Amino acid sequence: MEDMKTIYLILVLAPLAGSVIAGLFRNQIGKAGAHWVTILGVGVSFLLSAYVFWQHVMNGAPVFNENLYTWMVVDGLEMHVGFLVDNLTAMMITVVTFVSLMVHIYTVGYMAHEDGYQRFFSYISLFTFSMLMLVMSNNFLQLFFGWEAVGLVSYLLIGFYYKRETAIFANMKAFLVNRVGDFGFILGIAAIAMYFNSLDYAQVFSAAPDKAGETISIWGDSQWSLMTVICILLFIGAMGKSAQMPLHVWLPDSMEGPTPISALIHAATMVTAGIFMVARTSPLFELSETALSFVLIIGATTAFFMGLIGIVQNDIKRVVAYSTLSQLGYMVAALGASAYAAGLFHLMTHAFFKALLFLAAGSVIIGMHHNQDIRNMGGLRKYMKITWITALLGSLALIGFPGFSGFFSKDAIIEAVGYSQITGATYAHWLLVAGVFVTALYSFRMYFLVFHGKGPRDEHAKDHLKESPAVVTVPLILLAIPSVFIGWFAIEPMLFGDFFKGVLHVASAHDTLGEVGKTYHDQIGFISHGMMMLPFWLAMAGLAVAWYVYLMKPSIADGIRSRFDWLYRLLDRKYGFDEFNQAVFAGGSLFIGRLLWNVGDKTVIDGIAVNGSARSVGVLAQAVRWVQSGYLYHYAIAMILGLLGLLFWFVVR
Amino acid sequence: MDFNASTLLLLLPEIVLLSAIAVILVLDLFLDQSKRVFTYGMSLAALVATMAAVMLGDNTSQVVMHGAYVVDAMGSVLKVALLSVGIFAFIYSRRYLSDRNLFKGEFYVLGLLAILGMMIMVSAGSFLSLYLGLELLALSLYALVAFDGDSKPGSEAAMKYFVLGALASGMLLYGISMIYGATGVLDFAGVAKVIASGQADQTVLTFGLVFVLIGIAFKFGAVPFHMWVPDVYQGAPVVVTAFLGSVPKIAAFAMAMRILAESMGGLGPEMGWQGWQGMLIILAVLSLALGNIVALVQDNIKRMLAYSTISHVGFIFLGLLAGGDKGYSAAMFYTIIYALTAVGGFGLLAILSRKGVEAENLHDLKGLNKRSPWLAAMMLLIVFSMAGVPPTVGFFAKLFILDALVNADLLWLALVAVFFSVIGAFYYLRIIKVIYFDKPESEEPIAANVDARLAISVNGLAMLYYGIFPASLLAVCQAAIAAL
Amino acid sequence: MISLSEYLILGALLFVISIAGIFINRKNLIVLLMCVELMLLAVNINFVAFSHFLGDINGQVFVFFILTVAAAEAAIGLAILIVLFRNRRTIDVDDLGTLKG
Amino acid sequence: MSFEKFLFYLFAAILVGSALMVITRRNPVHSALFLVLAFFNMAAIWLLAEAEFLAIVLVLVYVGAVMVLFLFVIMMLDIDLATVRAGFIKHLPVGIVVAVLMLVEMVLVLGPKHFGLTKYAAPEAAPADYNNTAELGLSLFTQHLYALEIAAVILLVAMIAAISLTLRKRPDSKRQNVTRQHMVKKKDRLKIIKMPAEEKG
Amino acid sequence: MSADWPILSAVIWLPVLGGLLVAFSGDRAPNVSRWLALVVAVLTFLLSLLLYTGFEMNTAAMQFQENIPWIESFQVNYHLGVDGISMPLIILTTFITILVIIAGWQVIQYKPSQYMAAFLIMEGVMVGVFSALDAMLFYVFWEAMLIPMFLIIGVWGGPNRVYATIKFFLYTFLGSVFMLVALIYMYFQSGSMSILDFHTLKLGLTEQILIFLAFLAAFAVKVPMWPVHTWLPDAHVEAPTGGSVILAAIMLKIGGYGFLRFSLPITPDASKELDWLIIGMSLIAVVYIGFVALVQQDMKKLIAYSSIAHMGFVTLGFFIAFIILAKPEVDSGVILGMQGGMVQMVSHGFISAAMFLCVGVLYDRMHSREISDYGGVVNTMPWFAAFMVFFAMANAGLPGTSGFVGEFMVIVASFRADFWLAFLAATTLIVGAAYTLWMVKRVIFGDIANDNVAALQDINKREALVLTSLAIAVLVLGLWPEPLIQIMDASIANLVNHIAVPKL
Repeated sequence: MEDMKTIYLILVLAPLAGSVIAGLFRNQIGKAGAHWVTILGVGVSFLLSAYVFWQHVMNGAPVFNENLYTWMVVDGLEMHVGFLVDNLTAMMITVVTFVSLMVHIYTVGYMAHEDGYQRFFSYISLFTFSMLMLVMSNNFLQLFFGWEAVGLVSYLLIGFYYKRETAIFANMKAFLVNRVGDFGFILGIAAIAMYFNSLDYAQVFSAAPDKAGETISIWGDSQWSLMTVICILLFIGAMGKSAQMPLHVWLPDSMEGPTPISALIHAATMVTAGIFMVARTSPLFELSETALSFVLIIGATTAFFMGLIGIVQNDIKRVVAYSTLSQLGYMVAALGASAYAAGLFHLMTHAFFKALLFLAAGSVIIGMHHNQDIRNMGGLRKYMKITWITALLGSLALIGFPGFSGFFSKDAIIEAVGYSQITGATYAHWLLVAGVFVTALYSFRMYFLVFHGKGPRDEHAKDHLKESPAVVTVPLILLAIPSVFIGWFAIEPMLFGDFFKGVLHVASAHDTLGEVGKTYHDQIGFISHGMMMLPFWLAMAGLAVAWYVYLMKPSIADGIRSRFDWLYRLLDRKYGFDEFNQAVFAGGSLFIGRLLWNVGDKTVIDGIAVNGSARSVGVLAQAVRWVQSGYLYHYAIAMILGLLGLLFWFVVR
Repeated sequence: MDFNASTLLLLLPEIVLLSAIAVILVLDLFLDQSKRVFTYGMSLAALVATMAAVMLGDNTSQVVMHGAYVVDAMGSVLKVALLSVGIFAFIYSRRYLSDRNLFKGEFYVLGLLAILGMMIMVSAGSFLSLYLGLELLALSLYALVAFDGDSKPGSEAAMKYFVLGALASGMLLYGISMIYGATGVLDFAGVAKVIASGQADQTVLTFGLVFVLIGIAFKFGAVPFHMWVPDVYQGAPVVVTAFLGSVPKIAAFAMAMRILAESMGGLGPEMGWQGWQGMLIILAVLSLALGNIVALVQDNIKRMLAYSTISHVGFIFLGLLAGGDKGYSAAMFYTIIYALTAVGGFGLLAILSRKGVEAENLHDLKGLNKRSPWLAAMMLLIVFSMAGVPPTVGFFAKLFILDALVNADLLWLALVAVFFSVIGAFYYLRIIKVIYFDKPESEEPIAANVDARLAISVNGLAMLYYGIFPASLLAVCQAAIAAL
Repeated sequence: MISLSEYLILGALLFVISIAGIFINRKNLIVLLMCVELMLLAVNINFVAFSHFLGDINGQVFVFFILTVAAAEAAIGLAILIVLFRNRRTIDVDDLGTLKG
Repeated sequence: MSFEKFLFYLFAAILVGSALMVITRRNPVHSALFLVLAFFNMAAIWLLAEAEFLAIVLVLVYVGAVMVLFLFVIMMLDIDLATVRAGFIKHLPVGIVVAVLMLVEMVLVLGPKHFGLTKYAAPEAAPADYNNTAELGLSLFTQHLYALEIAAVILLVAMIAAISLTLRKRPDSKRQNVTRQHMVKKKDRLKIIKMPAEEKG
Repeated sequence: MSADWPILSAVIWLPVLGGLLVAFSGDRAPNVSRWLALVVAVLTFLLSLLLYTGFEMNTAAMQFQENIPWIESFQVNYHLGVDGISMPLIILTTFITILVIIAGWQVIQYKPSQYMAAFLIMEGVMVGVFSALDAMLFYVFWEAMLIPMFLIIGVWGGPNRVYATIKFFLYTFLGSVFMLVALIYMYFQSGSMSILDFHTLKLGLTEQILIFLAFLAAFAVKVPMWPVHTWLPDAHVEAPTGGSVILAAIMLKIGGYGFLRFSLPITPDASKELDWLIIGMSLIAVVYIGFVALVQQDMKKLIAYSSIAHMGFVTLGFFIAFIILAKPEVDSGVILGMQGGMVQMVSHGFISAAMFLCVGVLYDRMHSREISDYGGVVNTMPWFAAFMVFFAMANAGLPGTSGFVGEFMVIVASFRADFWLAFLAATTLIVGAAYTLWMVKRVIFGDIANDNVAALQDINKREALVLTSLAIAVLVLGLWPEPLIQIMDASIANLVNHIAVPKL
């Protein structure tokens, strides 16, 4: 096991080393040095991940669970830093390092002419390190560390263009909204620490069944199920990181960051940390149906309603961003339905195709010279062949075209939710099904507007349009491969096999995937089964509608828009979440802050209590001073009155 | 008759001092103005010689001269204290006086006579000798306050001081007469004996006590018998203020101890509100309050320090009224330390005053740190000592008082005292503020003589020394009180 | 026979008169000094009376010294008065108001 | 009422009356004279209390010296009498109230309850050979020797103080220096200057 | 363990005497003073490290004790000693002092020798506070701190320094005199001035409550707790950078230390009785002050308010103990909370010091602390911006930095006391991040706001050295707090056992 430990350490630390070198010695090593050192670091990580994956998945290596060092031991609560490597981890690290590597390579081309080149590489390597820490953790504390660290890097990267006011607003917003999630998360951890007196996954999970019946009183005498409280608190964390309504607001804004970041962090990896976390803690979630319902409803709601917004977006990256939100909703819904494997499966497929789509979008943006408005694009397939093809593949995967990776994962989720019996399952099921149509509609709306039609509306751009360089296109191709095929290969072991055996716990009452599995025979069977179901036809309908409305008869789109103006405006304003938050939370906080400062600190404490008492002493002093009039007879009378007083008090009385 | 030559030996300090005064008085007549410094030197020598006589003398408790003169440890300690503080006051005065054509032998003679009066008070064994010592002191001080004949504030202050002082000594005498009437004796031990026997009329005693107490309170400057303090401190030449604001406090303490503790001890703390404890409580609280509050709004440092004195008197009273060995020794410690502190504070003002310019307003101290960091540091120590901030000795002085109060179950008074100390800290901080924070109005370096510089250094560092090693002085005070 | 009380009340009367004198005489410092003399007189009568009734000579001795001191005091008081007058050309108590506050 | 008592009340009444005059007279000279009267009456009362020496001293020292000093000063300081009484009436009520209160408090203590004849019996008249002066002298020079010495110093202080306060060398006053006048030599006064004879032009 | 030679005394008096020497060296050759001060500070730091190397972790007893009579008639002794609670704070003090001296190297041109001297004396006195085992000695050091601090703010401070210094002084003075009376009272109850004797002193509940309140007056002002906190923003704003650093990094800790050394062990029952008060004040500090920090326009004020909020965690951590102890079903968490408070103190020592140094770096260049005068500093000062963002993140409690550790421990512990306590405490995650990052956004990020910003020079080597050493400290403590925990473990456990037993 020692050698494995070394491997894991190297795996984690290589990107960190790359990051530190690129960051601290940026002037010494120059641009090339920066990307080489970081690519080397991440490359090493990827290779080792692949090795680990091979060891665990193919060779069935035993689960590795060991502590590296003791973070602290206090009051009987032991907190360590350590690794838990099982199939779930192996899958996650492979996905993370692969996408990360792709993004590193892609960035060489994408960022070639940007300032802060080294800084960028330093950040994304640091991100890789943080993400690895997160997924390899064997305890909640380290999970939280990675959780926050990826948040930090996300913050740094969203604000990468620090001169841009929108960027630095977006990164603060992202961090703060995430903090709202973390607020719940840390309370969840605190609850775990209290009731399990441990933060170690293994210990907590093994003790969890005994605690299933415990209750906790939060408000007055009302008793809450402990597990429900813990799980909901943890899930609030996941809502922040995985951008579930209503904590989703940061993700679209995070598109202010450079496109590779959108691909890596805000699509493929970081945002899925919530999914990962819930799956990881499935032994807890399984003990609380209430929590699962909560998860399911939030996920389905996000999946549908965020997808709707995607339809009206015109910024190429924002369309993809809302798509990401919607897809994350699918994953969360899967978790809610106890179909953790399906959620993780979708996580993986989504990581590839969404990274692909983002990078493709980035490629388009390069081609369009950083013009991101899809209304200005069109007909790009003529100029950017590779981008076009890969984007098409990605889109097909996204809408769940049969055979593509997305098809397997999404269908499995929808079916699993359909089987779910918990509260809200029906609602969730219908939203998810409807969401398929929406997905297809916005995906292909974007696809058609960008790649088809009569060439760029921006004549100036036309002259410069050309395919992006190889460092950009190679990652696209490399990502397109798994986007297309990974579903085919992975569905059987991941969903119905024992890939996640011992990692994910599903109570028999919630075993929705088991239900799905009863009808599963092989991939072909799954496809043919899927093609007979409603979602497939909805996807096709969405595609067709997109083709008809946006490519053939754009006037229809305008007609619909004017007919359903209220709806359009509602969607265009993203249901008003931003305005609401800005007014109520940001504005409210500032208002409270000013109120407390002006009234509380300045007026009451300083004004009345502190300076007021000083002033009144001063007034008193002036008054007493007035008695000291300078006149001898006043002085004498003071003495005589003193004498009178003393005589009266002590003698006469 | 218990008179023999050895009795005179016990009186040696007073005899030495008086002889010196006589010699100086006569010699001074024959000195040119240019040689006046000789008088100054002789005066210092006289003080040192007297101090030596005190220190070398026998201080086992005994009463001689038919009860008029008491020898005891407390007397010796207080005499040493007032002589040393007197030396400081004399040293600070030299350049100031010569800058103003006031460098005359009379100043030192009057000063020495005042000290003689105080020594008489310190070792007074009866009301008579106490009264005479008091008058000797008071008459010298009246003259000193008016010493600068051309100073309008000086003469005004002297007049006020004189009238109020006469009024107060009238009241004191009235009280003494009542006590005499009630007990039939005039010496302290005799009065104590009569009171202890219970033969004296309680009401008459208390009646007399009120008047006597007013005399004491006046000497200290306790509210409401304080009215002279600010005006006199401000009006008198600063070197006189330095003298009058420091040394007499020690004598007043002795007076209070002799009257209240030694002779009227029977009406002391065990009588609670019926005896002088109650009266002192009223005076102390009033003094603490008024002194600290009114000082806040003063711009004239002499006046500010005058009000500060009043508040310190409140503290001394707190120690006295707490009673017992603890209370008395704490008050004694406080008094000595306060005298030392006050003489330093006023002495610094004297050093800062230049020809034709009095350093008496707060802004005259502006930027002292820039002009002379060392003097600024000394003033810092002195002021913080007044404010009672550790590690200066002022803190321990206050601490011992508080300790005595708590010991006497007067916790509430301790709280009142600390509360007003905090208010009082404000004006001390104002002094520090102008010294350290403000820009000087002139960059002119400070011309101070070597002797004054040395004295102020010793004076300032004493604040620190006794702050770090308060035990030595405290032990002396405790031993002195224990021997009473 | 004259009781001690009568002497003492006479003294008290003088004492009170002198106090009243100090208070109501705002224009003339000399009268103030005289009031002080009156007060000492009040004290002296107390001492003499006590001495008489107690049959103790010490009270009279005290008075003797009080007289001595009072004389000295008067001398100094008047000297100060003269200094004051030289400086300010007035002995009006109301004008003694530059030191205040 | 015995004769002694009558005398006491007579003198007391004059004493109080003249004391009141002292504090209420507009002219300080009148005040001083009433004070003299008060001293005389006090001396008389002291005689009643068998303090003969003090009674004489009071007259001699006070009337003879101190009051003369007062008068001297009053004469020396040229005081504007017109303004002296202003405000007198205004402050009188307060003064009376304070004085009455004070008196009431004092009389409550000094009244017969504490000092009546029952408490303090009137002393026997002194024997004929009793010499108040001798007794006093004896006491002064034995028992109160220390005090006497101090008193001497006090008088010294008064002297020094009074002189140092009032004696001023005015820079503008011209004074003779007798010693220097004596020491003067011819050559200091007379200077012979040799001049060449004038030439006739 | 008792050392062969008085290490503690050396750590106290070396800087004090060194400071006097520096003051005497005058300003004729300022560099001599500076180097002298630095040498003294470094020597003191090295000496203080001996405390760590010679420290025995597994005992709660006082170590390195020195005990000689001082004022015998009052049973006042010069009694020094450290345990796991005070030792880390002493090392923090000596460490920060070095940084302060380096930070003031060039910036202070007016009377540099006095400046350096003030800090050295301050250092010695603060170490004295932490190591005094005699109540009177403690009090003397406690008050003596005021003098150098008063001068530091007043002499080298900003335009409104007079108001700030006097407010600072009077606030703290008022608070501490009541403590003095309480100490005297206990002296009469126990006949000793030893703090350790006070710990075992039996006191009635009313007595305890009064004593507790007296202590509270002193410590709450120092910490500072709401509502006696308003001196702190003013003092910070006016103080020179070094003054702010010492104030935030160490002086505030003395209040927290006081709770551990005095309030809790001496008056456990009163602490229990009044725990709601302290907890309430702490939570108000966390939430209320957080919101107030949000709207500050002045960087230093903002950080000052943030300090208050962070110190709220310290007191919260200390006093939730009693709620947990009162819950029979919860068997742990008391130590966690107290340790958390301690860790928070140490960590805040580093972070607040760093934050104030960062502001100082900017102030030295632009002579403004107004947030609105800045913007886009990162463009001209990239390295500085990196530090600033790092420390801001630490301030916001990012895991991996020391700022997280204490907050985490306290939140976890307070959850055991009550869900809503943890809930309110955890709001700092949001509010704390909000005010810190908003400031960073306005100051550091964005386009170059004005010509002044455009002219900024990045940090020099000296500044980098200071910030780097703090950054390392913050990181090390964040990534591996165990050594610190171990130092304190025995002492805290002992304290918890002590307070768990009623004195009544």
